[in-house]
Amino acid sequence: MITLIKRPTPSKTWSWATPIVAILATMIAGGFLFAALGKNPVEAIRVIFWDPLFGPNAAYFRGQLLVKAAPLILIAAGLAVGFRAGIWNIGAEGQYIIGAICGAGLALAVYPAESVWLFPAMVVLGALGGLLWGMIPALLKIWFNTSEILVSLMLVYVAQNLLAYMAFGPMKNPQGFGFPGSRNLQQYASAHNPELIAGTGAHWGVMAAIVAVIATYILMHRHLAGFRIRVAGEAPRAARFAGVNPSRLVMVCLMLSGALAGMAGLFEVAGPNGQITDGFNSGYGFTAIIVAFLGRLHPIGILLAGLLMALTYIGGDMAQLMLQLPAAAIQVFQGMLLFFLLGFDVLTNYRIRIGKGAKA
Amino acid sequence: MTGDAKLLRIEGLTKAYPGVKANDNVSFSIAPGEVHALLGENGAGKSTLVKMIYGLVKPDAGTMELNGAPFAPPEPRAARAAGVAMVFQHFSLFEALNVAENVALGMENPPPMRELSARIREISTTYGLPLDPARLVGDLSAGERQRVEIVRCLLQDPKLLIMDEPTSVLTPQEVEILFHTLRKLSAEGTAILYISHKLEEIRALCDGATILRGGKVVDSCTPREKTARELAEMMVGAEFKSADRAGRSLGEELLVVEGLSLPPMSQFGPSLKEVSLRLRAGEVLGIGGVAGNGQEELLATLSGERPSEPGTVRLMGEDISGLGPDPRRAKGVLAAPEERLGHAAVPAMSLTENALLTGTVRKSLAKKGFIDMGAARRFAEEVIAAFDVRTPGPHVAARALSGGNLQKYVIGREVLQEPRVLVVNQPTWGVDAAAAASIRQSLLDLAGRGAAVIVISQDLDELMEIADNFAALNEGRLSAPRPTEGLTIDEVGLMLGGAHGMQEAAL
Amino acid sequence: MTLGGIDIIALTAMLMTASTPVLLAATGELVAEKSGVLNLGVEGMMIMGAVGGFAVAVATGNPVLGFAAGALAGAALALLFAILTQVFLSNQVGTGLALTLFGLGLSALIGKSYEGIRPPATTKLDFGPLSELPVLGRVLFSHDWMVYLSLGLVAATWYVLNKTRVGLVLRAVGENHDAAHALGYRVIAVRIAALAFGGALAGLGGAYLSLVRVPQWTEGMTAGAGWIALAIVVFASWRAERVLIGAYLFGGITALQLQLQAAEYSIPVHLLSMAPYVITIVVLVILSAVHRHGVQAAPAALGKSFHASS
Amino acid sequence: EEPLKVGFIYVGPVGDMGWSYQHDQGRQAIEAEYGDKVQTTFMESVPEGPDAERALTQLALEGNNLIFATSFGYMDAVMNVAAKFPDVKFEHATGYKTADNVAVYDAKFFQGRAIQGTIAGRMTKSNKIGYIASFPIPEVIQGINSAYLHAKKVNPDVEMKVVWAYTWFDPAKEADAAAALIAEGVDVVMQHTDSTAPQAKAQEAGNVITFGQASDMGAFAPMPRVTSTIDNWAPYYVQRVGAMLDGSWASGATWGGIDTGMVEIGEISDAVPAEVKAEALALKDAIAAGTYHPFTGPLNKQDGSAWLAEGVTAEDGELAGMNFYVEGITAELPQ
Ligand SMILES: Nc1ncnc2c1ncn2[C@@H]1O[C@H](COP(=O)(O)OP(=O)(O)OP(=O)(O)O)[C@@H](O)[C@H]1O
Ligand SMILES: Nc1ncnc2c1ncn2[C@@H]1O[C@H](COP(=O)(O)OP(=O)(O)OP(=O)(O)O)[C@@H](O)[C@H]1O
Ligand SMILES: [Mg+2]
Ligand SMILES: [Mg+2]
Repeated sequence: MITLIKRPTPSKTWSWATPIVAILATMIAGGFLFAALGKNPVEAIRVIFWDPLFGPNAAYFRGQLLVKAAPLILIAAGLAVGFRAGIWNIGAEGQYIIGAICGAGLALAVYPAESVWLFPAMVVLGALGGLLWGMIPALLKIWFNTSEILVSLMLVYVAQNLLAYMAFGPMKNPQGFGFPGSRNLQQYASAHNPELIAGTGAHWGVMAAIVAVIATYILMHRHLAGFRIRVAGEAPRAARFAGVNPSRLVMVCLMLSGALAGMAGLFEVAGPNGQITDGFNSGYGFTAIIVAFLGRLHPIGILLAGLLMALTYIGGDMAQLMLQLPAAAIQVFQGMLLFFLLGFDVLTNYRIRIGKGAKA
Repeated sequence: MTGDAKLLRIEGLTKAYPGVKANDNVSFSIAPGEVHALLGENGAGKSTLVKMIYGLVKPDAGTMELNGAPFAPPEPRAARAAGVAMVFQHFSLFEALNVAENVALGMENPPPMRELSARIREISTTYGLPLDPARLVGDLSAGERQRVEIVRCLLQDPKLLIMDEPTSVLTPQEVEILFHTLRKLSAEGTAILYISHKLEEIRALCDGATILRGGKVVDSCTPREKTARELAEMMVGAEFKSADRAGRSLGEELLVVEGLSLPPMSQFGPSLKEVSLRLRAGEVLGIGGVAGNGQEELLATLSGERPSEPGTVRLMGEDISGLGPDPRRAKGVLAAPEERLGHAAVPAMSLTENALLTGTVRKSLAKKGFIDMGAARRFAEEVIAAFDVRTPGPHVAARALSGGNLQKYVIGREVLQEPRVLVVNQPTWGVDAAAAASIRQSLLDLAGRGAAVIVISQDLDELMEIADNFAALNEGRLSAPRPTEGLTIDEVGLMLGGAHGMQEAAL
Repeated sequence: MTLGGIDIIALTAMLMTASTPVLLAATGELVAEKSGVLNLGVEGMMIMGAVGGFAVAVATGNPVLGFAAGALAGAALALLFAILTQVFLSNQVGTGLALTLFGLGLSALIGKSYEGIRPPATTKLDFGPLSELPVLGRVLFSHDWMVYLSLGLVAATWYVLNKTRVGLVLRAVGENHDAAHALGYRVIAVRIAALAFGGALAGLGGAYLSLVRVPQWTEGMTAGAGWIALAIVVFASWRAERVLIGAYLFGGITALQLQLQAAEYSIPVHLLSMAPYVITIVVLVILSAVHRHGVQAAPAALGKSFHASS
Repeated sequence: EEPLKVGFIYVGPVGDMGWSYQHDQGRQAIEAEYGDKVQTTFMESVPEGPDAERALTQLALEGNNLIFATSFGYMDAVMNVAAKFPDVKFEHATGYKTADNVAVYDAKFFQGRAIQGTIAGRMTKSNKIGYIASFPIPEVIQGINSAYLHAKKVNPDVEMKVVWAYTWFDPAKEADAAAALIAEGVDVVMQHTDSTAPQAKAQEAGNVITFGQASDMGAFAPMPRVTSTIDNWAPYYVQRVGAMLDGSWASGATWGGIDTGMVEIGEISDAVPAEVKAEALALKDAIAAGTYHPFTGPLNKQDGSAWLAEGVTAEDGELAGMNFYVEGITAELPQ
């Protein structure tokens, strides 16, 4: 018989140890999965976790790790602030799309004019686009008490259709022989979000992600505003008592997460992706929700979780290539990682008693 | 106490929680028809004991006998089947369900809804506790809610009825009606196990009492033969002093509320209607009334959680109606809400963090918005020391404190900020006598230092003890304040708006 | 019967088939949420039902067994969620998202060998002359038995939730788990059962997708239907009868969107594709505005973990 | 001797039974043809964009000498990676950008549509033909125009209804689109999407015919699938790998049709009347022999303006950017 006994205060030790235990457990369970698929489990784990970091072509993959993790971290950092306050923005994917459309829209409108101000203006516009898209569920929640979870989610589908419309219509590359997709911003110097140091993968989005982690850390753990956001999530009435205006909180959280998601979209469209296409969004907005939870809604945790998640993507691709492990197996593996992380989290808040006398 | 006539006999019940023996070798017995009190400080183990009788908690050691047969209910279902019914300290009701559904949930084999509704009507009128089976519980007043709990028990013809702090939410008239019902039941042979911190009530109602301290039985007595003070001293095991009101003089007018109206805050909440009051420096204004008549709403508008129409709230002539909580704190208007966990304090956060909740404006716990954790911890330690909050330290989460200790912390946090006006709601709700006395004294001392204090409470004895003036809040309306001196409990009862539709005929 | 070039009867008959998977999943999720658990993994449970149902139907040649297997597969995944959230008290939002990811991956793995195969046909009920009736014949008497079963399940869910003791206990647990626990109800057990039921219905919905609606197995074939099911539960303000309306309305708008195209209305396709989502938002706003001071719709304990402290 | 390493990236899962499946068939044909001399690997479900760029880089870093990128959306990623790995040869399907080490290839699917259109025009009783289109891109528009022109040629009363699904592969959506078309009274459903969902819907409806797309979809023969246009990449892949092996690989643009085997016409089923079948086969032979071009003037654009004069055939370059309907189609082309 297993009994859980609530700890009066969460255990600091376990909050650091659980992720490690969970990752080890995932490796073991994943090993069984890979073995069942007829692959050498040790080799598979090595290819996923070791090779991208220290394998033969690690220099390239370490850079790619940043490229892949940056949007996840940037979006998750914003989402976590809202989640801490109990405001569930599930629609970062939509805000990401709108940010990209707005920012890229500016570049495409002024093409081929070159100016050092273009890229900064695109960043601002991208953030603004995401912010406004995030404001829709906020306003509806404030005015009509509509669930922000659903409105933000529905707006993802709306944004996706808008994206398709743009890719096939107004933003279609006029020199693209009728094929969908905008001009490639990688070939437009003023609008391009380039690799800042060749070979590192670090572009402006990576910088922004690091800044976002530091800024949200200061906000949430050093500043009164963040403290109040946390209070709002833990005990909404106490937050009101402390002077938090719930409507403003909803606005701020959704606008912040929207703006960061929008920026992530812009950095992506101007950098690694290059163009507005109907398949431009590749689920970063949804994966970021998982990253936020993996990181326990803590900025540093999110930084690590984003890198871990990116590692499983890149390592997963490598495993697919080297071992012909099916893409779906990697997805299962990621799912298991999440389960273990979320499940073992119980150790932080509860003591486990096993055996006789445990049933009280 | 011997003989075969005993209904329930308890021998050596023991229950340990990590770090504390909630019950330590507890033995006592109840005869049929007896009204028996369980007395003790907060955390003495009363609730734990009755939860074991009701099958919610399993004892580590000890035995129970019901009607001479061994009794060890594995779950509440079994206890109910054996004829044990319980009204909980914290209501076990479902707001979104109607009365009949709530009753059905507390029964083993409820009849079909239509029949059940008829029986609820019937039984509730017989006992003078009228109820409409179709109403949502969320729409009911606290007194009515308790009727639901009681009717739920009565429908099962219990042999033993357990009531854990049932009167804290009732008007004096409602208490009278409840006692009338209980006496009737006891006359019919039902034994009643009664827990309350209100010692006068115990004296009026109970035939016997068992006193717990630190989980052990320390004494037993016949309450009628003791004074309330003697009972309190038996519980605490020490001498007891009552509040000292000396050394206060009323000064200038600090707070004026005029024509304050507010729509309901929640789906089931009441509205405030044309509330007016005047408060002078050094004054303690007691506001009585049954919970759910606008107390929370009044506190919320005074604290700034719910700003009101311009001109309705003025502090020393300045209109503060539109200000939020922090600007009001800056001007010296502080508050301590009733609900400790989740309103006055954040359960999962440490006491240090909870100090930040209200202390940043007057105690400079933050600089330019950046938190000074050291200052916050020092403030928390100051509160802990000054108010004798029993806790390992300021790093402990609020939820890990007992109710009484958290209440002392919450009141202390506001009092130590030296407010000009302090509004408190239910400052001693469910708090044991010793802790309650020290909280009351701290409020009086604050007024003695020239602050104005509004105490909203359902405990009329408490208000009579510390308030200079008394006003009653009933269905969102505030009566004109009257000096407490010379005010009788009957008059107060009438100010509170009677018994809320209970049938006087049943008395 | 046509209206503005749209065949209303055909549209209605079509939307009933098209809506069935979402209707089933939403009904299951309704029950889970009524017990106070928010399971965002509907998509994962649906797709597991789709692959499980398909595999068994193909292996046995019997679609009925396929549907049973789909329900089992969905319930199995729901139990995984139940163990994590109810026993190990993990965060429900995070676990639900993980469940979706896991279900999508696992189904794709299992389904590898079922790609490109045709499942055995699910029979249409033969109502004889009834199906020849004008209008009603097409709309009411032209479907396979699962459509009727799904309607029956909605009715049964409504009945059980509102008229029986089981339903009462379930609602009580979802309203106030501490009170339910104090009265001696097994909160965790009730929730696990509700989750399993929800998973079974989601699995059934998935199986309908792979066995009737499409019918074939392909990776990721649920294509967001699980999310729509979640939206419909809120849309329906947690009432079984409104789930039916919501699911049919959503299915109807989706079907109409394609019919308008076929009827050569020159409305931009993307606007039409957005329509179901925009309309869902609009209806949500209207409902929320109407209910602003009315009965609170969501179960009060929704999404909160329960841990018996005594 | 080191084997030649050949890598593939697919946009969908290999089990989609359509586009990616057919490319994987081509990969398997390489292995069958060259055995130990080649070693192939693939990555499936690679999203377009940076993930594709990484996957291509990964393949190049792993030492693949020839890499097939099998989706239009990989175009810029291919160009970027090709620039970084000048020694690696790239083959990009359906794109238009080439480099010294990047070749492009595509198939003239509209040739198959001409045959489908002929059969459709002959067999429709309601004179309404439905077309489930994926995305408004030249390849798809060529198909719609070709199918319409040839149906119209044999049946002047024919009407064409187009539903844009905006997906290459979404069985549920395709099923809905087919159902919507059938509700509009069509008895022929053509599709430029890859799942068999429309086939299943047509089967349910009873008297509706369909055509296999990308793969043969033979499971639905003889009815509703009466024939199919199969993407057969195997001949091209085998030939290009052969060129690598003998050192003759060179960049270029290949647009193969029925003649090269890249477009294959599936078995015409017995549901098609013998004389229609004969007509269709004759058309196929004429196209294969190069004596007939599906876009031969006189042809007007939808707005009535002249496009091709009498006897003039469309240039490949012009077709590659086709963004208009031909005269007679009443629907509006999404822009
Ligand atoms: N679930 C629990 N886990 C751990 N300790 C507990 C638990 N419940 C009670 N206790 C301990 O048992 C002691 C007795 O608690 P109990 O609730 O029975 O007190 P009480 O006499 O009812 O107090 P009050 O007058 O405040 O209601 C408490 O002081 C507490 O330390
Ligand atoms: N679930 C629990 N786990 C650990 N300790 C608990 C738990 N519940 C209660 N306690 C302990 O019990 C003590 C008293 O708790 P309890 O809730 O009984 O307080 P109380 O004095 O009875 O207050 P109240 O009158 O408000 O009920 C606290 O010190 C707390 O540490
Ligand atoms: Mg207690
Ligand atoms: Mg108690």
